[in-house]
Amino acid sequence: MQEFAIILVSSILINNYVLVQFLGLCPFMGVSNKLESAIGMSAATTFVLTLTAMASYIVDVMVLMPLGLIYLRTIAFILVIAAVVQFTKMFIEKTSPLLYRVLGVFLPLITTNCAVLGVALQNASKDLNFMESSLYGFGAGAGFSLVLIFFSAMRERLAAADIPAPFEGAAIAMITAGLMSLAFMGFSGLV
Amino acid sequence: MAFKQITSPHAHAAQNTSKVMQLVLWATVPGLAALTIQFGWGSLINVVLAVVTAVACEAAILKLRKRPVAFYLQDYSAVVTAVLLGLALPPLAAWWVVVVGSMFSIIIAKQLYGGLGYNPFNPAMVGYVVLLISFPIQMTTWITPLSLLPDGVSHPGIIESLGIVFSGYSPADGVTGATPLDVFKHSSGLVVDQIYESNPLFSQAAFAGVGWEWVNLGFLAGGIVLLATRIFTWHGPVAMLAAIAMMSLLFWDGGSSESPGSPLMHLFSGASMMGAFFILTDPVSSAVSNRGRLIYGALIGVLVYIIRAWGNYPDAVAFAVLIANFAAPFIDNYTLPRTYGHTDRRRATEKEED
Amino acid sequence: MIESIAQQPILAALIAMVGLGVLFGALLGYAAEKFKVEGDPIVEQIDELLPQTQCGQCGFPGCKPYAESIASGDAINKCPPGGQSTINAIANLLDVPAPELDAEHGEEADLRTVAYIREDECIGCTKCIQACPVDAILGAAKLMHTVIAGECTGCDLCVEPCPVDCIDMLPLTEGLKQWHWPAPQNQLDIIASDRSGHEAPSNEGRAA
Amino acid sequence: MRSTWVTPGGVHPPENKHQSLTMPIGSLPIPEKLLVPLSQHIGAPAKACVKVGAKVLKGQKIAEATGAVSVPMHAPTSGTVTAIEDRPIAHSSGMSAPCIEITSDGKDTWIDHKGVADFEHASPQALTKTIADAGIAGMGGAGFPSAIKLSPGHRRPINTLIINATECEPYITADDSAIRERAAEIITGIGILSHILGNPVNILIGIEDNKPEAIAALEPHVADTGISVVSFPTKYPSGGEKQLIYILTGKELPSGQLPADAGMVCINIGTTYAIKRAVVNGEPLISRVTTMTGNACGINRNYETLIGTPVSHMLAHSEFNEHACSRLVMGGPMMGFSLTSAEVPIVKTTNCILAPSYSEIPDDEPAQACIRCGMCAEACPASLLPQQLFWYSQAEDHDRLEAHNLFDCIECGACSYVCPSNIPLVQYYRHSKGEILKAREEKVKSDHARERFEFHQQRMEQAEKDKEAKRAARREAAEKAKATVAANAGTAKEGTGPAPGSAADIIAAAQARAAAKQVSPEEQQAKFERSIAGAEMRVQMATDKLVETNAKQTEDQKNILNAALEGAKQKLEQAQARLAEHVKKHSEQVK
Repeated sequence: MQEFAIILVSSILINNYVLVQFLGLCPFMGVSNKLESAIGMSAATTFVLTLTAMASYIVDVMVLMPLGLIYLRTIAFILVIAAVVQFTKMFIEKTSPLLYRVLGVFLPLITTNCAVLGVALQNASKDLNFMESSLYGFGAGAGFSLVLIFFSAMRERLAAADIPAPFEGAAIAMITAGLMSLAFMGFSGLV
Repeated sequence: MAFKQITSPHAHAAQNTSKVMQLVLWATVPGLAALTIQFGWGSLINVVLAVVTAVACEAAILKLRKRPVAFYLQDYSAVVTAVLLGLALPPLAAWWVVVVGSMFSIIIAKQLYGGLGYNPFNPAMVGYVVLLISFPIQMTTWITPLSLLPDGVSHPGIIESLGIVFSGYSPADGVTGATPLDVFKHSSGLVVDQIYESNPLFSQAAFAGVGWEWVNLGFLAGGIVLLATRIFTWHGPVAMLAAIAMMSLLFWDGGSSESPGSPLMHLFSGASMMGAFFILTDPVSSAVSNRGRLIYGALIGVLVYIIRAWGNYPDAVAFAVLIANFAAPFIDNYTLPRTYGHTDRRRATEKEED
Repeated sequence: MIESIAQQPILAALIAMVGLGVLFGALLGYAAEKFKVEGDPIVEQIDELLPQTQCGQCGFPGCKPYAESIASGDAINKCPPGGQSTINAIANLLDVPAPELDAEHGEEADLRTVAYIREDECIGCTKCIQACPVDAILGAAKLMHTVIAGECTGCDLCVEPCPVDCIDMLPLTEGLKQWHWPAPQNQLDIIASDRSGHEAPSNEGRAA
Repeated sequence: MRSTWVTPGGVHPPENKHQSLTMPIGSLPIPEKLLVPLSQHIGAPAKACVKVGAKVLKGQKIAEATGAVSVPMHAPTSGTVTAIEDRPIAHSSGMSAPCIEITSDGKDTWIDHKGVADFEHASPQALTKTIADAGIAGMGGAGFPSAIKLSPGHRRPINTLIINATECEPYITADDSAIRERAAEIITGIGILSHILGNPVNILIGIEDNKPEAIAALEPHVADTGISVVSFPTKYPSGGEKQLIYILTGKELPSGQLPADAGMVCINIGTTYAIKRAVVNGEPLISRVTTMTGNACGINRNYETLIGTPVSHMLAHSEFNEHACSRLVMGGPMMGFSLTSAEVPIVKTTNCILAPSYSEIPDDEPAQACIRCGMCAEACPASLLPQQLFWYSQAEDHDRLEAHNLFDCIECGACSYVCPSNIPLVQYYRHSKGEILKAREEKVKSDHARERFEFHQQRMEQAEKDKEAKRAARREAAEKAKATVAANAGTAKEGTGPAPGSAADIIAAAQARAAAKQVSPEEQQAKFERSIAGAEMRVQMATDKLVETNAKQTEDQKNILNAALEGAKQKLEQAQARLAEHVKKHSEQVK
């Protein structure tokens, strides 16, 4: 039980994918303008992360390892990710057209979100079991969601700030993310 | 006869932002005095150096942005930021540490966001964290409190202190030492009673830790004055202190060797009181509603304790405040007060009332 | 079986990848059937935000067609009657940065206008009636026409066809009912020393 | 002693009420000219029922109520109607609105009037009508027609009548002094209200505890009447209807509802006096108590003022020093609005004219940044978050503003009062409210336009389809006819022969019609000439405008005008070319 708690705390806070490992920055900057779309993106990414962590574990253990094809991990995982993302995309398009529209190109781009591949590869290299892998994937997604949602709420507030013209928009968002990253360093050494 | 068209209300209370800021400055005096008495002239030098740098930076940026410099400097916000940073830095820190921190606070954390009122993070704490991560050695070298100095040794005088600050030599070995929070961080093998007996930091203390208890009492006194003058509400500070007390009580563990310290020790060590009354009460970067401030304060308290107890850093107020700043806009969206005539609280994000 | 395949690395890789591909392909194929989408509900939402003047300044015959065009990726800054506020609203809906109004399609008017026919000059040609997209002009052949002011969207389309140029676009005047306080002037530009003393006319900006 | 409830927030500005209470209610000489605006109340403006030049008597009806929510106006004194036109009125915008100007004849002759002393025997309907005819609208500030509040048809029976004697704004003492001097009449007025409303269980006079003299004046009159005088601690804004209801009953009025929905009626105490005068004495509402105060005036006191008295007349009799006056406010310092001209008249809702000196109410300091200190939220009586509303108002985020309940803001000004950064918060809210209402109105309009456009589209399509169908039918008929002709020709040459309406005939007829339709060349030439004349005129106009503006306007405007001139010139050229072509063609045809 404590094991699982450690995995969660580690993946959400200490090794936060966005602010500590700097993975998945593309959707982090791109979809954080509005709280609503950030929440949608968070849900989608967490879903994809958890599902790919599970699926890639299965593929890894059931197919690649018995066949001695570990060197094919990256390609196989990308295949898994692409399929899961495509599935998610269809699902969202059907259930929430506005969200689909708002997420725009970032939804299919979850495929190339390095956090997703990162989780799958890290899981494989750490020799985690199925439960741990899934939890790790979920934790990574939750960490991503946490900072993305907070960040979008903050960007909504910054929208009305009197920011000097050269720093408006993405520039100040990057600075904010940088400062956040500093703050998250406070979590180092927790586990 | 023609008269001006002016919106109501026509009457105004006599309060103004600059007076509020000045009151905050006066309220730091007991804390500053305690720091100076207990740890020598270093803190005073820090404060002066930080204020000069901050005001200069603020003026330069305002000039650059073609804003009326005098008008904006009059709000004293840069001075407050600098004073808080100066108080937080270790006494006798090298001059460039103070200057870099102060510059970072004003330029990056405040003016890049548009100046007073727009900064999402507490500028003083941004400066502090940047320094802590960049210069860990300088930032964790604390002076030994006055009463624990060996016989015949005293804190450097003001001239000598200036020499130390500007020459960059570190203070003499006998003058620096561990803080109570450091002691607990690095003494995992001992039960609390043993620590209390063996370490003069505790054995000679009145109730929490030599030197630090007075500094914290100083800030507590200043904070109570501010509370009494209704500069801020009680919600944030009380929630934070209560959260620290609860957490330390929960993990007190009967004083075993695993214990991260007693509630009293945590409440009166490090930057607890200063954080509670001077840092998290910074209204710009905190949550806005009273309920939001309760959550915000409690979040800081919990984070402070977690990082102090299990993280790499002995004190954590700055990190906790920044993380809570980050969460504040989100908290605000879900902690609107119930408006007169409405049965339920609303969310800031909802389009139609349920 | 597995072992024998594992002996042949190339074959194993091939089988594994193709197998995975087929598996996921089948899954996606099923999902595509299951989550099929018809129509684009976003058009309605964009159409809601457009001002419905039906003026065609965007280059489309009406607001709905323009909404459809936006939904399929057209620029959102082609609507002068809606102006910046409409652009901002659509940008907000679609979560894209709000561009400035495209001057190619016209400029944003300060005031809403309404068409007015100088009735003694009207020759009753019915051309404007045919041009009006919202049927706001009353009249019949050889009889003078008049505009129902409340229905007029100020689209300008009736002005061009009129052979005797008897249609004016008059600005709608703001009455007491429409009046509301203007936003306070941004005082950042005011230098403090300009305002000390009672003589300074410090509130001109606000009164304006 | 009834228990009272405490509202959240509120402020305690200096009261400054003593200045105007040193003297009893006075009266002013009748001004030479009085100006009666047609809209002094919430609802539709009244419609003038006198003509310019008409002689009127004091109390004579000069404007009729229009529609359900409206009140009539009466002549405040006898004299002649000298103008009915737009004049600046008491409104924050400083704009003009229709007014009736009466030039006084100095005689102040009343029209015949008669009241009902034993109102207990009159029917509530008759009394309500008397009140409506007397033109009484709420005199506390909003000006809601009183008769409507008293009319039956409430969804619930009224069980509580609240008389608002709070007068929580600083400086204003109109109600206070009226109670001190006219307590008996006011109690009679409350009796009338109670009778109309079917004797509600609770009749409460809500009054702040800073008016002990007024409370003492009321006490002897309320004994044995079932009316309770409830005093409560002074705090601004206790006098807001919603606030007062909460203070007295502990009930919150749900957002968007009227007191009547909760079985309550809330009437200002000044209004009860006016109702008493209307019912018992038969006098319409033509005067009211107005406080004249502020250090820019040598005399601070309450006056019984005729409706329509110009503010300047009042100032002239109060030792007013224009140079000492920092601003001129109608109403109190918290919610009153500034007047841009002193010529505006006193209206039914004017409880105070405030002419403060610079030391009393200095010019506004420039606004500093909002630091979200939260003092505004502490002061807000509606538990809003003014600092967030300000933030979103600046960002023009209407969704967020509505989610933060902007429309529950009563604009009391407590937030601006306490703001340490001197931000004109209330103006931001008013602006945003106005913008949101405008957007809503435009939304309704655009929805309507969409509907009409879609109908138009449909109609055009239908017409097109009908035409197509007709064409198809005609083609079919023609083919059939042809077939018949061919068949006839083939089978029986001596047969009936082609029908009279054969294809050739139809074509000929159509040609004739077309010829008839074509305008004669002369007419066409005339048309071209007309359009040339029009175009010439436009060129002339554009040139004039350009010359006129050349001197003072900016480059941009010049460019626009230049472009307009170019366009006009082009049109002229086109028209000339067309005419030339036409003339050529026509002359060729003639040849």
